[in-house]
Amino acid sequence: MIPVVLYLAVAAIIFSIGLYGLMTQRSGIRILMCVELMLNAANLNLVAFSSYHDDLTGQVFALFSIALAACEAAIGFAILMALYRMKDTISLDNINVLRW
Amino acid sequence: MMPILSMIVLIPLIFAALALFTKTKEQARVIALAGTVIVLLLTVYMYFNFDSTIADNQFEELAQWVPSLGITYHLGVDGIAMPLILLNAIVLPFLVLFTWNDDRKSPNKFYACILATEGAVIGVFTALDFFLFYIFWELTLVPLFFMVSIWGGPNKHKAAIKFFIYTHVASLVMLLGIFGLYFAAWDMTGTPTLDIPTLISQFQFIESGAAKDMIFLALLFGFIVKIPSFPFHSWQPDAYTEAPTAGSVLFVMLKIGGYGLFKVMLPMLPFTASPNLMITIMAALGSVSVLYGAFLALSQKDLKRMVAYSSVSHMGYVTLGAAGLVSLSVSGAMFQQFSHGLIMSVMFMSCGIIKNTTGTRIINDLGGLAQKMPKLAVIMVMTFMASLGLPGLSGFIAEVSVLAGSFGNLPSYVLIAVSAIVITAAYHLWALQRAMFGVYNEKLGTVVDIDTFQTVSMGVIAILVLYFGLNPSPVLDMMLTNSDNIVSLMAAMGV
Amino acid sequence: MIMMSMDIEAIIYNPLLRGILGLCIMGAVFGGACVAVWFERKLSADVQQRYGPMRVGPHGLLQLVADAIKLFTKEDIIPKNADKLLFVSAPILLMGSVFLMLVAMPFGAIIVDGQSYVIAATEMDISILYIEAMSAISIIGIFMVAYSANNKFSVLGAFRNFARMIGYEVPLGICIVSVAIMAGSLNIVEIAEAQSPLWFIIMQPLGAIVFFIALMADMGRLPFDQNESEEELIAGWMTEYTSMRFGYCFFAEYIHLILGSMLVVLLFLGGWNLPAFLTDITILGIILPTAFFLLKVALVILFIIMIRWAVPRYRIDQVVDLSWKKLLPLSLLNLGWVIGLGLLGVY
Amino acid sequence: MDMMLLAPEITMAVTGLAVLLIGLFLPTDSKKILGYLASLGVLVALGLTISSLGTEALLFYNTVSIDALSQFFKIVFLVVALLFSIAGIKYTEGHSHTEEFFTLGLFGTIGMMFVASANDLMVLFVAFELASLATYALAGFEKKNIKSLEAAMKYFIIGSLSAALMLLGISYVYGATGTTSIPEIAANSAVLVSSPIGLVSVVLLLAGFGFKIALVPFHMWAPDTYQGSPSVVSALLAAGSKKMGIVAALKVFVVALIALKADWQIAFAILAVITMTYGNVVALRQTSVKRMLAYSSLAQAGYITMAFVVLTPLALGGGIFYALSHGFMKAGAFIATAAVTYMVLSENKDSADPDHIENFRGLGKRMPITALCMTIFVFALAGIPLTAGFMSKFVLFSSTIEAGFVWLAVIAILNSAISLGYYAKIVKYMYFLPTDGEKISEPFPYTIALIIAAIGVLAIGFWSQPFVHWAMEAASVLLTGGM
Amino acid sequence: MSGIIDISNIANSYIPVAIILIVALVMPPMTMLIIKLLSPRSKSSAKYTTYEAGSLPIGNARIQFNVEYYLYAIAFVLFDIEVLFLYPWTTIFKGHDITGVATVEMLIFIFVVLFGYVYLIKKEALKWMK
Repeated sequence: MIPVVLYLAVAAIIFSIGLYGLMTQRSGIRILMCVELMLNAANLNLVAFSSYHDDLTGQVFALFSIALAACEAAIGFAILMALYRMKDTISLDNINVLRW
Repeated sequence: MMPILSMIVLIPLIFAALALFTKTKEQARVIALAGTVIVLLLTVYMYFNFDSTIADNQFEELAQWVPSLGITYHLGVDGIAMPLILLNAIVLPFLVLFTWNDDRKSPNKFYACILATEGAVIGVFTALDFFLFYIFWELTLVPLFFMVSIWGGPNKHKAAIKFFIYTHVASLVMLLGIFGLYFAAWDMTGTPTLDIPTLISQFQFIESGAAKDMIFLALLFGFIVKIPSFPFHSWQPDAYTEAPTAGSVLFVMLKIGGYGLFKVMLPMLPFTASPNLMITIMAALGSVSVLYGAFLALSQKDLKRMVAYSSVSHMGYVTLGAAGLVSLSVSGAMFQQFSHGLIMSVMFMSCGIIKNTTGTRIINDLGGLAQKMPKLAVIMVMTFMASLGLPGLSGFIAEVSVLAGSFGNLPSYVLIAVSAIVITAAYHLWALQRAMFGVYNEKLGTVVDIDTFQTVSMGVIAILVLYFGLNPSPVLDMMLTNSDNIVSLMAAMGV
Repeated sequence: MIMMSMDIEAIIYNPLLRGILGLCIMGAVFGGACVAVWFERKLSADVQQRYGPMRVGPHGLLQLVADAIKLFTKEDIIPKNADKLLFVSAPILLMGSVFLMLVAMPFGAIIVDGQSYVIAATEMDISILYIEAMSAISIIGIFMVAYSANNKFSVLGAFRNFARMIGYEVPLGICIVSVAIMAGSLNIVEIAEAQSPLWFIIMQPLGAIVFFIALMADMGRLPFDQNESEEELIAGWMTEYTSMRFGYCFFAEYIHLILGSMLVVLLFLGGWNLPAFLTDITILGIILPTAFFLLKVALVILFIIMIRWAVPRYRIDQVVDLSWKKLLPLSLLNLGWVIGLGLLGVY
Repeated sequence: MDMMLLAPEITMAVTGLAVLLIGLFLPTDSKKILGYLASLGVLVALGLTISSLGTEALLFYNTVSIDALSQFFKIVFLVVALLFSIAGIKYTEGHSHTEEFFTLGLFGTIGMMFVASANDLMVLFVAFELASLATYALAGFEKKNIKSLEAAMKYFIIGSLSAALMLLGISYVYGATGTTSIPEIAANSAVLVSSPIGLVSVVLLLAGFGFKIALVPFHMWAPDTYQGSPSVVSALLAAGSKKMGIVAALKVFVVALIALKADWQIAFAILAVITMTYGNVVALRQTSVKRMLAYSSLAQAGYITMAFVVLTPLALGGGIFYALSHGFMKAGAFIATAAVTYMVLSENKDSADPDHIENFRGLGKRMPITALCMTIFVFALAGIPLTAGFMSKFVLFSSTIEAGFVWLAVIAILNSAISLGYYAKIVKYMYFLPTDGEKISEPFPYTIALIIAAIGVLAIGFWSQPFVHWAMEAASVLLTGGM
Repeated sequence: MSGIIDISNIANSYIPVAIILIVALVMPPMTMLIIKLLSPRSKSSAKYTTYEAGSLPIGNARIQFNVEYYLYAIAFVLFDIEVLFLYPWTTIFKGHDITGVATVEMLIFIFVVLFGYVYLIKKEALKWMK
């Protein structure tokens, strides 16, 4: 049996990579990928805990969150496409009509 | 029995809403006059049914509003509130008459503001529930803010904002005090209530002395800014000066600060942890206001601004009298509020007329107006004399009672105030002399005397000044009843 | 008797032995793929009334060996514009995909004393899901091949591959779900064994047809080989590959073909199920189910190869239209049919 | 299991699907009926919710609980959805994607409603995401408007980040306690207290919900999104979506993680103070009304967050009550800007800043009803007496003092004094600055929505007893740890 | 059964998977190494250019393609995920104590998804060339 801590460590690393990417990347597609990475890291956690507790809740939860991640990607991609049609770029640096 | 208090509060508000929907000046002023006259009639009716020999609240109305928070709809008047309601009810019809022929933009909103202020101010005087009290308290802000910022002078925006922020912050601090009182009482009794008499009576049972002082000071701050008293007076000259004449008069009618002092502060005073300190604070603020206001008035070039500072000075007597803690001084202070309201409204009306006819209010640019405007001159001289405290006019009675009454307890502060009398006389007379008498300043062009409406409105109020100067008892009696009540309470506590 | 079954179980449930079994199967599949290549060439030739490979060995049987030697001795070229890391690792991914599919795939069963022992490297409760997932990985491999090569034909082929995949995956999945409902399990072995009286092709013919068509698209067989349609795209996504690198891509396709055919047999054509009187005899029980199973697989492969010469290739938009507008509703219809049968208590 | 208790949600879902389906078969110029259909559906759902008041039940294996809290917030969301759909009738006029607009709005509302009744973190998360996804799409509804798209993109990125953080936090909570049921987490929270995982999950969940509630420093998206989105959508975002974050945080922190109070209480205190101060100060110098409202929305969220610090029944009730009033006020204010935007765009199609405050000049003359309602809303937001805003501030601030957090109350009160500065500015532009614009006829649906909201604001402010009582009941559900 | 690793245990059933995976990962590089030894090598720059039917390659192939089917891609992701929810349900369709509820719920689910399908068709999202 692989100790649950290892799964947690992997998940934490993946999550951190995703977070780092989200902060540093400017391309819309890459940001989408980073978001997926973070969600999947959390899913990994859920499944690992599910097996650790011998309880199915975590797996079901992961199933739902996978579905949600897919929907999220779909919507993100749709917004990105619309942006691309307007501005001919997917770099978020060029999206600055509204001031922070 | 008809809910007369609700009526005198709501009728001006309803008429204000009606006035908003009128299209022309003619309709608006008729509605305004109708509203104020109805209130006057109701108030007079109420006055004659008022028992001035008891200090209790009368004409009480009580209804549950938000029981889970202890909020009620509780109205009632006592001898402190009654004269002030009377003051408002008397002056405002004449104020409407005074503005009868004026031309100004959006008259419908103008008259709506006048009526809304009347309703809100009377609401403060009648509210016996802190929630209601606070609502009306805040409600007075809105029409006055508009009054200044729409129809005001050149610096109207600055003045309006200054007025708004000052008084709003003060009322928020007051709200904190109310909350403190509310929860302290809630903790003790287990039931929430915002009823003013109940909370005041429960104040003494609060255990923590520091909490008591904090609550007291928070409330005091809220009232003192509204009075206004030194050192929180700086909004007042700006607002009074920049406001249109009617606005200034409405500000003068705004006696809610002093009312709070008598109604809420004094009954609570003996139960604070250090009553003597509180008395000292109030006395010091009052007496310094008297002197400081007088000095500043002396140095003013603008007639209206001078009147505004004289108001600071006069309202100092209210604070000082309240701190005097003798029946005479307290009732004198109450009477000072009443008489000051009458006097100042005429003075501001005069300033407004001078500005309108001559185009300036700078005292040095005026001169010899009495030749061209004899009717104005008569009324003005009379009110200026009342203001500086000439015997036989209402100001004298008030100031003398305050000074004489307070002397026993607060001799040093009274001496400060007394020293101001000379200055008061000086600036009043000097201004009168330069503006009204002497050689007519030809640069002013042709001026005409006040018209009938103005004469009637100013004249009636001036006559009232004289009447109450000669026979103050119609209002002073009920004030005395209440101040006796307060003072006996103090005496029982050994203050 | 109990002792004996204990021994058998000890052998069967030893994971290391299973691993070795898996490696054997892997070799067998490789061999099978070689045979399939030869088979296809000969059969295609027959359909077109030619001979096909004849020179090397009898009926060109040794052509395979010759081809293997050729692949091993060709120069390995990596174009200078290529992304080297991806270029090198793409075949690994492709092979990984098919081999991992193969791990959970049963290759028949041995029936002793009425107890059946499945020949498979491993058994999982969700093996059908696992197989589908592993099969989907190959798409990424294909895109890696094309993208790394930096060749326009390749990239175009890979994009077509994606377009096709996103069409057929959904009906394929729904058909598998319908089968799984009927069997009440996601374990492919249990699904195969659930067909012992009636094959699922009889219970849900519509599902079988949809599944078969979608599977053809999955395997990239004609009429669905838009990703490497030789007439327009040279060799499609594999254009820049040479030597054994090409060989791996090529083999992956054929292994996919075999495994796909096995899926058809397992899901719809009854797997290795035989009437009990046949398997009661020990020796027949050991041989017959597996043989029968492999025979069916061979027939399916034959059928798939024959289709190649019967139907012209679809255009890519037609494929997408077919899968979205026909296969998807049909598969849902089939799902409804299965649910209806279930509610009526037919199975 | 009584499915009737889910009747409001079912009604909403059926309406949403019906709108979608009918809209597909209608030509663009007759799609107006969809808005009426959606409003009707919301109204029916609202009626059903009100008629089921007072019932308590657990559905779907204890994952959904119907209680006073959930019904309170469901009504908040339904009211916002009602305003949204009524105003949407005008907004989508002549738009070919009308059916998507209403369907997304209705589905988003269903998500919010399920967050309100979630008794399990799984339901909570899924519903939370349902609402978020619908609102992402709505924020970018104007596909040809770069501002709208930018708003949607920023909202989307930050929203997904918050979802990821939240999910990770939930996974740790699940890992430590072995359950996702909110009451059971509360029962098993001893594990969380004793291990660092508790702190980690609190931080993650705080960040996750903080993004949704738009607490400083998690607020970066809010001003941009509220400004860029169509005003009607901003109304849904500010009034609905934000409340959803609050009710979710209430459930997660106050019920499930109450044992970790020591960890998050002070964090909430700091966030509340920073948020309200930052929101009010920055709002002072905004020239776009929508952006100003967005910052004011930050400030209001800061006030509501005080409930998490104080944690007395009165404070929680105050916070919940504030959420109700804020729903009316903010939705109304944004719909008023929608009406102004409509006015500006009908005069000049290419106007770059239809929400600039200059466009509010003389609104009192040009659109008297809109201006009057807007005045009521901004006065309510500023906390002028006799409005819902005052009443809720009264309850919330007073409870803060009661619990001894006088410093917090003082900061909040000073803040609400500051806020008057910019609210008064709007009123000044509407009534006191001259304009040469013509009086225009006010679009009927906007006016109806505005009047409903204004009546709500005044009714809650004046006749507050039932609402306060009801909010207290909802708060008591929180404090008894759900069911 | 001491000493025997039970393959019915989930973790152990993946041991053969690991073995095969290692082989699959190692095999192609190994063969490529062998080929390096066996195959001829001749350096010529033309050999290493990208093949474009004989002509000189133009530009980079890694450009952004104008993908007509991004809408399909989105729809695919969503429908595929929908199938994901069907899988767990398959095992409880028969003879489980929540079969009835689960079937009703799943039918509602499929019904809602069909709505999405009708929507896609009607919006012409599934049309290759618009």
